[in-house]
Amino acid sequence: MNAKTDTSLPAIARLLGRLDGRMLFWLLVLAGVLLALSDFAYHRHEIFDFEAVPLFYAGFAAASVLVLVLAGGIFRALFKRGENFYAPFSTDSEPPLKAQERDHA
Amino acid sequence: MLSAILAHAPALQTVVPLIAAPLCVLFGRRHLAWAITLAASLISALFAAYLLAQTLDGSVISYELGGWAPPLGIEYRIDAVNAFVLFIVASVGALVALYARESIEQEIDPALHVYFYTAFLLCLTGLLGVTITGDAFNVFVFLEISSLSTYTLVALGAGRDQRALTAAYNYLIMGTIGATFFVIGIGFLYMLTGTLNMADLAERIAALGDNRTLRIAFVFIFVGIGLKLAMFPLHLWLPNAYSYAPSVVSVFLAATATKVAVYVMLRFLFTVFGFDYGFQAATLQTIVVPLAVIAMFASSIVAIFQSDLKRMLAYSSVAQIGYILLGISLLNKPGLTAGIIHLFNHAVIKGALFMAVGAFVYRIGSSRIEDLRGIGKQMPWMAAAFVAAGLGLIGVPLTAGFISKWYLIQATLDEGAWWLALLIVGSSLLAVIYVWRVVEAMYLAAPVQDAPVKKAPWSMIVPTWIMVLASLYFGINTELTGKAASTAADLLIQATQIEKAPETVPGAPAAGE
Amino acid sequence: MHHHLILRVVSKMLIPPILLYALYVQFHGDFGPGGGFQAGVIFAVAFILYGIVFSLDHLRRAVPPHIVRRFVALGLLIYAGVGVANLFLGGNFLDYSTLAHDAKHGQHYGILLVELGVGITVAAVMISIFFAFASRPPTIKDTDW
Amino acid sequence: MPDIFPPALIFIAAAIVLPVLPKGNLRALFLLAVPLVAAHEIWQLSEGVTHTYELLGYSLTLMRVDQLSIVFGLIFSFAAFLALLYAWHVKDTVQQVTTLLYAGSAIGAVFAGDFVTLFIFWEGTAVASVFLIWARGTEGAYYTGMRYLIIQIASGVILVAGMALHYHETGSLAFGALTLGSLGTWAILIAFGIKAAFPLLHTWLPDAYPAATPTGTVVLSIFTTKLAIYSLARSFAGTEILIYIGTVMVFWPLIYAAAENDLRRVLAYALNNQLGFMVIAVGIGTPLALNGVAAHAVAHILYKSLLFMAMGAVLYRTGTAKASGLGGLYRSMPITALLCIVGGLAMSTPLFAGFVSKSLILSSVAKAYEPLIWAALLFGSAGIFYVAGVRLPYLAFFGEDKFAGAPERPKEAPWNMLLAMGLTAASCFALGLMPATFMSFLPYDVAYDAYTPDHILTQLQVLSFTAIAFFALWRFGLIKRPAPGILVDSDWLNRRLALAIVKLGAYISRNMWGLMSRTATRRLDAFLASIYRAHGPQGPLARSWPAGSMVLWIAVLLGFTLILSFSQSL
Repeated sequence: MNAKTDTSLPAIARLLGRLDGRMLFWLLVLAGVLLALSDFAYHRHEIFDFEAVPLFYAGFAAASVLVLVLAGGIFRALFKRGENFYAPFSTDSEPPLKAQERDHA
Repeated sequence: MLSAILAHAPALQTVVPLIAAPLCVLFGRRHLAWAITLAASLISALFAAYLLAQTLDGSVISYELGGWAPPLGIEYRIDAVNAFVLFIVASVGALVALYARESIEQEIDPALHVYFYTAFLLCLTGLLGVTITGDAFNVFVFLEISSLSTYTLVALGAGRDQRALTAAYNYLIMGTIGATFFVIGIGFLYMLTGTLNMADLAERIAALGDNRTLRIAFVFIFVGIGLKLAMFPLHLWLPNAYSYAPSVVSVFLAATATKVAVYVMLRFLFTVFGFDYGFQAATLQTIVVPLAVIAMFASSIVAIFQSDLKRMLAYSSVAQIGYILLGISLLNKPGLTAGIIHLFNHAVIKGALFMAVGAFVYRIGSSRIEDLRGIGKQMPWMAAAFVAAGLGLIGVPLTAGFISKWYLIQATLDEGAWWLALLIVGSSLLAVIYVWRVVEAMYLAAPVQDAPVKKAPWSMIVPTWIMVLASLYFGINTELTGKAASTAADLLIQATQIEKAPETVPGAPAAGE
Repeated sequence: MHHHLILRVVSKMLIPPILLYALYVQFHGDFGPGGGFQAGVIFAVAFILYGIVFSLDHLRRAVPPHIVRRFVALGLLIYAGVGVANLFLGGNFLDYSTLAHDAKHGQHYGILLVELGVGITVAAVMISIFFAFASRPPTIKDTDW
Repeated sequence: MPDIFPPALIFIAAAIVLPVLPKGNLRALFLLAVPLVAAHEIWQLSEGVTHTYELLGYSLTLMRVDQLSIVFGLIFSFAAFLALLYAWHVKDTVQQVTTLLYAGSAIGAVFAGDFVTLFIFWEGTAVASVFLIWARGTEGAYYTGMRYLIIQIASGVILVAGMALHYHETGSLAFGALTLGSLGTWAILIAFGIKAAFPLLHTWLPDAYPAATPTGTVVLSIFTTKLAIYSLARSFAGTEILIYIGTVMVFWPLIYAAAENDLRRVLAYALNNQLGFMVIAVGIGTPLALNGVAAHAVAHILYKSLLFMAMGAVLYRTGTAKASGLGGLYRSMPITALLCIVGGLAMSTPLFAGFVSKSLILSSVAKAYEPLIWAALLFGSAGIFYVAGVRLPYLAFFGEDKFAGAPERPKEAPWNMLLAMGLTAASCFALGLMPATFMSFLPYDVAYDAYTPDHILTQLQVLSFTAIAFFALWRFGLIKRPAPGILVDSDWLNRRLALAIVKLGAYISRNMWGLMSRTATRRLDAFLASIYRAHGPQGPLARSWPAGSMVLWIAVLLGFTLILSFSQSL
């Protein structure tokens, strides 16, 4: 069922449902493009030389995410173990907390 | 009126419990006897506090009994050293009196309660008297008063365990031997000098010079008191006496009796004999230091293997006395200070521990460690008290026990005896083991019985926690203990001519220098 | 010892003089040898003799144990009470000089009172000890010796 | 001034009183009042040194008040208030008492004027906080708590050793600026570094925080690490090595945060990364940088609590905080979702506190002309926004609805949690809106304006392109919802490798030197047995019945002492 139109959900949920679609992405892209264009309209006071490169911040951020995702993927491939790896000495392998336990905790 | 009473505080210190004791018997009602005991012990604790406040600055109070001037008459002579010990004994006495009412309900036949209170008051009188008096023979008299009443008190444990009778009998034999040795020593001194007043003895001994009679007197007094203070290997009476006595008696004895004996040892070593001739120093350093170290280890290891909590604590006491003796035998000011502070701290800590054990005995009728499994959940206050005091016994920072060990280690380092410092730390680790055994049983093991155990009565919880909080308080605020002990150490050192008494007060430099 | 007639008669004759002698030792103590300790023991001997010869029950009737125990306390109380009385009269503890108009008489009264206290306690303690030992049921019967 | 009651003691006194109060609203109100009273006290403090006391002959300072300690004291009190509001529904006395003690110890440490006082409170935070982990009540939580406690206590022990060495060397116990060089100062740095989760010393943090109770983790996230940052700022400002340590801290945890499945562990790693920002700024050590440290600590406490609160609410309602078991939650917990997004934005978006503080740190690094470090920080800002501001809310609240077929949908978080999160978000917002007021609290008087067009534009670019990159990569399937499983960190070294080495060693000794080890074991056994024979219950040293042996000992001792005494020359 589509959360945007499900009237059994609260209003905020429906609003968030809209974000969960493509609209948010394209809104973001629009904002990004506008912000990137501002680089050409507005002259920044840079401290480092490389800051002056147009689209430096935008590119750096996107590259950072890419690097991070790749690094994360490599780490996951290398270091991922089952949840029972340290059992019984850690909480990772334990079943979800039951309702009354959560209330006590 | 008040000042008139306070003028006689030294006499009243011992007279109040002395009069209260026969009153208990005369009235013959146990609840009334308890009220009398509590009142008398509280009053004498107040007197002790007053005397301590008077002497903390290093001044000396002299009181002539019967108006006969010393050296002929008996003199009560109070300085910072014995005022401090008086304070320990009297304040522990007051707490024990409060604690006793419920505790003995379970352990002593109600018909004997009156006699318990009487014996307790007499024991208190004796211990206070030993401490306060300035007359060597008077020391012996009071020592006997306290010892005889102690034998009675230990024997009262027969209601719980018949072996208390044998323990009391053995203690009687050994205690009497000790007292006899002591009085033989006093006899030699009297033969030599013709006086019994301690201050006078000191002067005459100094004037007389070294001789063999003096040495024999010293040896007899040393061994006699060594037995009374449970110096290893003369401690054999202690474990049985402590473990078979009624719990409240264990509390009282552990916190006071050996401490008073240590005081007597200090008094004779420093004030009466002085260190002019070297033979005492040699005795201390060649005999007491090794014995103290052996006590620290052997008794701690024995404690680890004990299955009965009271017995374990008793052996731990022997080890702790080792620390005190070690501090004294170092013959420097930090060492003496450490010994005297540990006198106090150990009284508080061991008192608290035995009180907690007494509560366990009260509720579950046993002090065996395996019967205490799971008690941490059932008697949370007392179990927590035991743990808190146990930390003090180990010497964890912020407890009183740490302060003692800190001074003691300082003292050994001042002597350059770093190996002693290592041994002290090492034996503290043994304390970790035996305290942990109990903690493990109390908190981590499954409860041994299903029947719910009730919380201890408040009249036991309150004094126990006063002791525990005191042990924590004196671990943080060392003003009272530190000052009293260092004044006492100063006085003792002044009384002799130890050349090497160094001016290094541990930790004197302030932060931010 | 019912059948020991001689013993019974002799004891009956001896007991009063023993008591009298005890009192003599007690009160003559400040002039000659004697005093509370000795007098107390002698005093107690009279009772103990009575107990041995005429049976414990007779003795119990004559001096009930609970009374004896109170006397133990009483003697001590007299001793300490004299000392405290001195305090109230303005002297030090046990300063007998304050007990009378002059020091000499004061010392005299004081020592008499204190010795009396000692005497009472010692006598009572001795009788108590006798009770304690004699009341104990023998672990081995007389006939089995 | 001396009539001001030390704020730490307010907490401790309240912790003692608390168990006496009946459980219920009265107690909860009392709990809330405590940090407010303390904050009020701290607000009124004026700079100076008060409450000196004596311990073991050292003169110590309980209250050393200056602007740095006031900032930390205030934020600790306020965050404690928020956390306690968040935990309003918790009826567990142990957690309530330990939260108060923990907050009290942290605040006490902040105002400590010397290392002894610092040490006391330092250990206080360690001991009090472990109960928040144990309160979860499972076996795993018990072991995790034990590991946590051991490491925290070790930090205290190292601190005390360093303190002793330092005192031995300089004769000073003052908790002030130190210069690295001697063994003592290094030990102190390592002690601080353990709590500040320096690389390789950090494993306790991602290990312990996900194991605590939903409310407990919020409390844990506030104090320990920020106390360490405060201590570093106090003692090691301008120490160059910290810059490099901090840089590693920015990178290393971020990668784990980007790959982790347990979202509370993601936050723990993200927290570690933010600590790196602060450590770098401490290393820079200029007044501007130190202002940045204080400001970032404040902002970071707020937004990281908000995020931990949101994840706590999720855990509370669904029983799990693992991304693999979550998704589409916005349908059930829309307000929580919204507040979580606000928390993500609060990290660095203009109008929020995090923007101001991060700009301060970035500017201070730029002014110190450290291009590489600066680039690392920029990477860190983008990365942290990706990890905690976009990925985390998305995985928890959006995407496939994992609860669609469940018999009962999770409910919205309880009112107190929502109120606490709302208040936290509002305070992030308030601080971001009033940068001048925020700045006026900071320790140094340095003019700084975060809201320049440059900062706003560049920051918005970073944020928007981070988000765009995330969504784009998600579409291409490069970022996926993680599968169940854990990532091993360097704690593998001590938890597995060390164990394996021991086992290997045992294996080798069993086989190759079997004979030797058997002999050694036999010797050891024999030694232990002899100790037992001597000291055990039946041993001669434990025998106490025969009076005769005692008399023998007396005779021996008497004889020996007499001989000794006579052998001395007259």
